[in-house]
Parts: sequence; structure tokens; C-alpha cells
Amino acid sequence: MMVGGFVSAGTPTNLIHALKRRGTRELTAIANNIGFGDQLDVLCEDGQIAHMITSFAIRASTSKWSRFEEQYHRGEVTLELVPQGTLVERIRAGGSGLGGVLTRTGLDTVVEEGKRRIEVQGVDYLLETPLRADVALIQAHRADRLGNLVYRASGRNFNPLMATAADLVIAEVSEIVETGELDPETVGTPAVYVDRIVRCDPIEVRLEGM
Amino acid sequence: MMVGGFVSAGTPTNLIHALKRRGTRELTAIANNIGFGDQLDVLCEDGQIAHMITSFAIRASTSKWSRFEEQYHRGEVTLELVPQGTLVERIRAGGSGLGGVLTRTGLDTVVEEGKRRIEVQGVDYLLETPLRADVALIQAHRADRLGNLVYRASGRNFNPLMATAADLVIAEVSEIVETGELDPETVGTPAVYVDRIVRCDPIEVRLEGM
Amino acid sequence: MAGLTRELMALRVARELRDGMVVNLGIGIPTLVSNYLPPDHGVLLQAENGILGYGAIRDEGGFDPNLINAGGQRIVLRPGASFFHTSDSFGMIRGGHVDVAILGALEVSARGDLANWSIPERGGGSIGGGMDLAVGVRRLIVAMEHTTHDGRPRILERCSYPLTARACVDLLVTNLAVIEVTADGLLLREVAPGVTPEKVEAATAAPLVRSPDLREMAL
Amino acid sequence: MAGLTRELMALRVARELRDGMVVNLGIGIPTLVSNYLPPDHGVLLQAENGILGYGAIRDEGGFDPNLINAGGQRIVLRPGASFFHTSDSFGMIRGGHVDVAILGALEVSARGDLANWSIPERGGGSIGGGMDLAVGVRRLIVAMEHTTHDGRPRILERCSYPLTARACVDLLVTNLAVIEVTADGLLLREVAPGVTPEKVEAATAAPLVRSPDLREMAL
Repeated sequence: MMVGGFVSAGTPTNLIHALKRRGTRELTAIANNIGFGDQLDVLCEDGQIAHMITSFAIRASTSKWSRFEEQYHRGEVTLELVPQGTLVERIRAGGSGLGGVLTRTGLDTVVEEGKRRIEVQGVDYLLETPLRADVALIQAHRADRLGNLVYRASGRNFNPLMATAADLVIAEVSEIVETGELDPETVGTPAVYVDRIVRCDPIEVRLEGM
Repeated sequence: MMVGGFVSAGTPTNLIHALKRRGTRELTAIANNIGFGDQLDVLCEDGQIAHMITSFAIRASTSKWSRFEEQYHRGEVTLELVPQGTLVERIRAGGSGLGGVLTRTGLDTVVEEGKRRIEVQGVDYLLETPLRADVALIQAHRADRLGNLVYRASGRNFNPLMATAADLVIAEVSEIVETGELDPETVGTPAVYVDRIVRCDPIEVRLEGM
Repeated sequence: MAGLTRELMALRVARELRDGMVVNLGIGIPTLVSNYLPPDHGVLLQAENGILGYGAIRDEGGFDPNLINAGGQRIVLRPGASFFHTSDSFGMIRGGHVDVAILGALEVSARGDLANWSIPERGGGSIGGGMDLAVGVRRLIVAMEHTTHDGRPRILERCSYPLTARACVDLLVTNLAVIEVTADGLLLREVAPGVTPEKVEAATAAPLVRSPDLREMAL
Repeated sequence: MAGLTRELMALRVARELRDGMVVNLGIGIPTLVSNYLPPDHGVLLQAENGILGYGAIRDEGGFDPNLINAGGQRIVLRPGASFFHTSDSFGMIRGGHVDVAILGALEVSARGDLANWSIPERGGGSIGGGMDLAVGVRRLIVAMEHTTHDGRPRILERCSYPLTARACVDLLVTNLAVIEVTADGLLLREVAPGVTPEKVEAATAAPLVRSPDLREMAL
């Protein structure tokens, strides 16, 4: 499962709450951050997440742990930490039929462990593998009935990339308009990528540390 | 030198003509197609192009050769033919700090000759190297004084990618507006990529076969 | 050579398309397919130069240089269209988000290898987006004349011209027949009106298996 | 430990920025830098969540959840801003289009290795965009306290914490000094008002070369 959003921006909060109500368990989640309060961390209340692939998950020191942090420190969930630029590019590779990502990010760090180094034109790169998911939960500002999505400001973030890399893409939007009412110049995700649209009133996301 | 455009769409025709007047020679040009009439082929009139990296260059049979075709058949220019999706992705890699492209396109064809095959998760991919240029000539619809560009329709094509992959980026636009007048939601190339803006009346490009 | 005109081949290919499909049309006969879709069709046409949801080829009216298909022909937009740059367009193609590509061909082999970009003895050729389409789309339909102008077969045991991609063709629509590429070889499924299976076999330089429900094309 | 406050460190770092530069600010002290740029400055601030051209951190007014910096703080836009998705944002960063990143640090080594994301004995850490920034930007400025809360040096012969990237730091601005990372090692260029070079050296666990034009910071 991929979940779009960057803290308060572009997070499909209603869909996350729906997934909590549904109670699906043993989830592998791919997301920029887990967050607190109304973000992905709510799925940890009932231990729905088993494995997390993310950039922001565990703070080095904090007065208050998220539920994910509690479960991580108790060894109840597993975690793959990925540099943010590598994470999004692995998703893009998964969605666009590329075999991987060659990046200098992570060289000579723990990120390199267990990975291949490939030399191209005299420079070393890490080979990072593509990421795909069964389902992507994303958020956009507006959709038409065909599935075209328009984003607002930094609400884009991971959403347009995740929309390309999952077998089933469900988008939470604030408004649905008739096909033809969106300006083709402003479409951030073409209709081909979107399987389901759900109109919801946005739930405000609180920031409680990253 | 990279030159944006796809036949009549988004081709910086005024800049090409300016380069013809300047008479710069021994050019290596990277472009989707060379075209005829008002496209890159005008630079072949005075033999300015020495090497071409492109997707569309030589038609198998034709009643009328372009100047590039004439020079190619006489052995006066060299040519690297690249599948279109690979060409644009190599440019994107060059502009975004990636070490190359892993694609299945071109496997078991002449495109594979001299290239490395890399296996990822049991699937073979060709390793295609990044492309960069000293100069990119691109076209957009509108610019602000800071260098943000807005494109129209399929005028995007290679332009936003080439803008990221050259040391000097010169954009031909139909209109220049004050900074702040472009809607941030519609910017196709952020200002950071653009070095020079030239306002020109567009020159119509004729299609005479691909 | 008898059989279908280019227009009827385009009509037959159009029958393979369903509402909701994302379809890319190559240059030549495939381009004509857009003319044989019903006006209210729900097929999403994708042009690799960065348009999803275009409609018919436009013969008249003002020329917008930025509204063209991948063959450089001017087109009209349909409601729900969107634009994107070439990298996103080929991400869509390579990533398997295009359901069907319809391409022309010079040669097709018994196992579905495709050669469609270069005739070396005539010098050169242009690759374009064909290799990416052949590798990336879910279903590849080839629309071509069954033989060359001088009557030589274009369906061969193996291709003689430079390949576009190996084992990529799923269905062949020619002026003589509809042939499916299966794991067991080429399956002759339909013949053009007035064309016998024997005639198709004689014009084909690869083994053809006649389908148990072989029939004449309904056009 | 004497020396600069966090605010004065941010002010000193802001002096490194020039109009036209594209600058990414990390979480912590770096974020404060935006408050020390003149109101009419021409610096383009880049947030890795997909904004170029934002301004000050916004303490009041309606909350737009989509107008935040990479630390999740609400921000205002400046004229000429643009938005893009995370892949394009890190293309900008990795591709060398960001002139300067200002990051916090846990440790920096004599040759400019950076450790800023994990303290293993406290469990975990978060990588975020720091590794991409360290590898991709043209100039990396670290803003940090010269020593830990209990007085141990953070500038070391080699880092003890997990690395962010090797040999990536160009300039260090601490509460005690401004130190340049050169091919010949660490060059002490400026000391904070009231701080002696000897005091800086005593708080540093790596060799420091005093610059011929070593001087007191002008703030």
C-alpha cells in the first residue's frame, strides 16, 4: 500500500480513517512520513501496519512517541528507511517501467548495505530497485468523472508518482466536476492512472514533530 | 546543444534561425526530430551540424531528402538513433543527477550494441547513459521576468526536460509578463532552470513527413 | 493482391477497441483507426508527444501547432483530455498504462518479433517511439499489408530487417487475415471476404495454424 | 558555552546568501535563516516538498495545509513561486540546480563528512531529504552548536554516528566559529565575538588551521 502526502499537504486522511474502520491488517505501507494524530500513525492504534517503507519514521529523541515509534521500539513492526529523493524515484521507476534508479544518494552510508554499486562513466552509483504497490491511497484537490486529478500547491508531493505505481489507485478529492470542466493544462494526474474517486471534506492534519 | 520541440509543437524556430545567422559550426545536436523546412534541418544548409542524437532523422524511402538526409547519405554527418522514450529519459537523468536509465526498450535490437545489460529482480534491462548539453534551446508559451515558463498543450514535449540538462538554457516565448503574474500552479519549468528569455513571434512549422 | 483496403483494415482494427481502453496509434494505417470509432466512443487515445484524450484528425480550421498527434497531424481534443511532457508520456507507455498500441510493420515473425523501423538497403530509418510502445503496452496489434508491393511475404519464420522488439506482437490484422500470435505459433482466426485460408497460407512464410472457429471477417 | 545564540548563527549564515541563489533550508537553526534575509531579497528558497520561491514562516492567518515547508511549518509564497511534485523536486536537488543547502548536524569530520540523521543509542532516526541534499547541492553549509550539551566536540577526526554523506560539507557555522572545509583540512576563518582561537581549538577534536586573515565575525 502506498499513501501520498507530506505531513499536512496532500494526505488522504479520510481514506486512512476508512482503512482504520475496515481493520485490514498485516499491511506494508510506503509513504513519505508516518506522522502523528491524523496521519498514517492512526493505523498503528490497532497494529494494522506490519512493515513500513518510509523516509521519516523514528525521531532520535522525543518527549512523546508516536504509536509507530512505540511498536518499532518493541519490535512489533519492521522498517526500511529510504532517503526521500530515492523513495520517490523508486516509486517513479515502478510506475514507468524502469528497472531501477542509479543515484549517488546513500553511497558510503548504511543505505548502501546489501545493494549493488554500478559505475557509469567513471562515477559510482547505488542501484535502487523499483517500488510498486497493490493499492495507492492519494489525495488531490479536484477530479473529473473520468479520473483526471488537479492538485493544489505542495499537495502534489508523492501523489502523482504513487498514482502511477499501484494496481488500484483510490483518490480522495474535495470536489468532483463533470468531464470536460477541468482545464487540460492543469491536470496533474491523467485519468488513466485513477481507478476510484471519493469526495470528502478534508480533515485537518496537525503537525506534532517530524 | 539540445533543441526542444516535436515537429510543429514547441519548436524554438526563431532561435534555430538565429543560430543559422550566427553560423556556429561543428555542432552536436540532441533533438526529437530534425524535420524539414523551418526545423533543425535549416542548420544543415551551411553544414553547421556535425553529429546528431535523435529519434527521427532518416526516412527509409522518400521522394525528397532533407538536407540532413543528403549529408548523412554522403557521410558528412554522424548519427546516433535513440528510441524516443529512452532519449527523453537520458536527458532527464542528465538533468536530475541520476547515473543512467534502466529500460527494456531496445533489448535484442541494434540499440543494444555496445551497451551493458543489467539484471534487476530477474529481469534484464539496458543501461543507457545520461545526456547533458552546453546549451539548450527551448520554446514555451509565456515567461515571467524571473524565468518561470508556462507551456501550452503538447508544446511541452522535450522542453521541460531539456531545460534541466544544459549549462545554458535559452527560451523562446511568445510573451513575457512581470514576476508574480503567472499562476504558480501552471508553471511547467521553474525559474531556476532558465538563463535567458527571448520574446519572439512564433514562426509556423510545416510538416513535410517524419 | 485482393482483400481489404486500408480503410477496411482500420475498420477491422477499430473493432478490437473497447470503451475505457487507452490506445496509442502509430503512423500510417493505424492513424486511420480514429476515423472508425463511433462519435461517442469512450476510447482514450494517447499520443506520445504528450496528449491523452484526443479525437479525430482535423482537416480544416485554424492550425494550432501545439495540437498535433505523434505523426504531426493536427487533431481535435475531446472532453477530459490532458497534456504532459515526453518523459511522463513514455512513463505511461513503458509502465504498462497503455492498453493497446496499433502499429504498422515491415515484417512480423512466427513468434511475434516486430520489424517496423528500418530497411537497411534503402538506408537508415527512424526509431521514434515504436520500440518503447512495443516493449511497454499490454497488447500490440499490427496493421499491415500481408505482402510487399512485389508480393513477398511479410510474415516470416524470422525477421530479416532490424528488430523493433522481440516477441511483442499479439494480433496481426492484414488485408487478407486476422492472425493471433500464441505460445504455440500463429493462429489464423479470420480471413478477409473472398479470401481462402489457402491463399493466406500461400502468402505467409511461417507456419499458420487454422483456428477451430476460423471464419470470415465481419465488417 | 559562550558564543552566538541560534538567532545570531542564523544571521551569520544568511550573510553567505546572495540574490539569485537557490537555497534549501534544513530543519532547526537553518529554518531561522529565512527571518534574517532582507524583505526585498532575491534568494529563491526551495522546499523539497515541492515549492520554489517561498518566503517567511507564517505565524498567523488561515492555515493552508498545502503551503508548508519541508519541516511542516506554514509559509507564505513570494511572487514568482512555483510548485512541483517530489520527484521533480529531488531532480532539482540531485541535479545540482540548488546552489546552497543549509543543514543542521550532529557531527562533521575533518574532511567534511556529515552525520545528521541518527543517534543509534537513542534508537533510530529519520533520513528525510538530507542525504539527497548532501550529495546534490553545489555548496553545503552546516549550522550547528560547536559541542554537545555536555561539552563534547562535534567536529571530529571522523564521525562516530551514521553518515549522511562523505566529504560533502563546505562551510561550518557554529556558535563559536566559521570554519571552511578545504582540501588541506579545516580552516578556521572567523571566531565569534569574545571567543579566542584557542577556545575554538579546545572545543574541536580535529586539526584546525588558522586562516592568515582570521578575524572576528562581523554581525
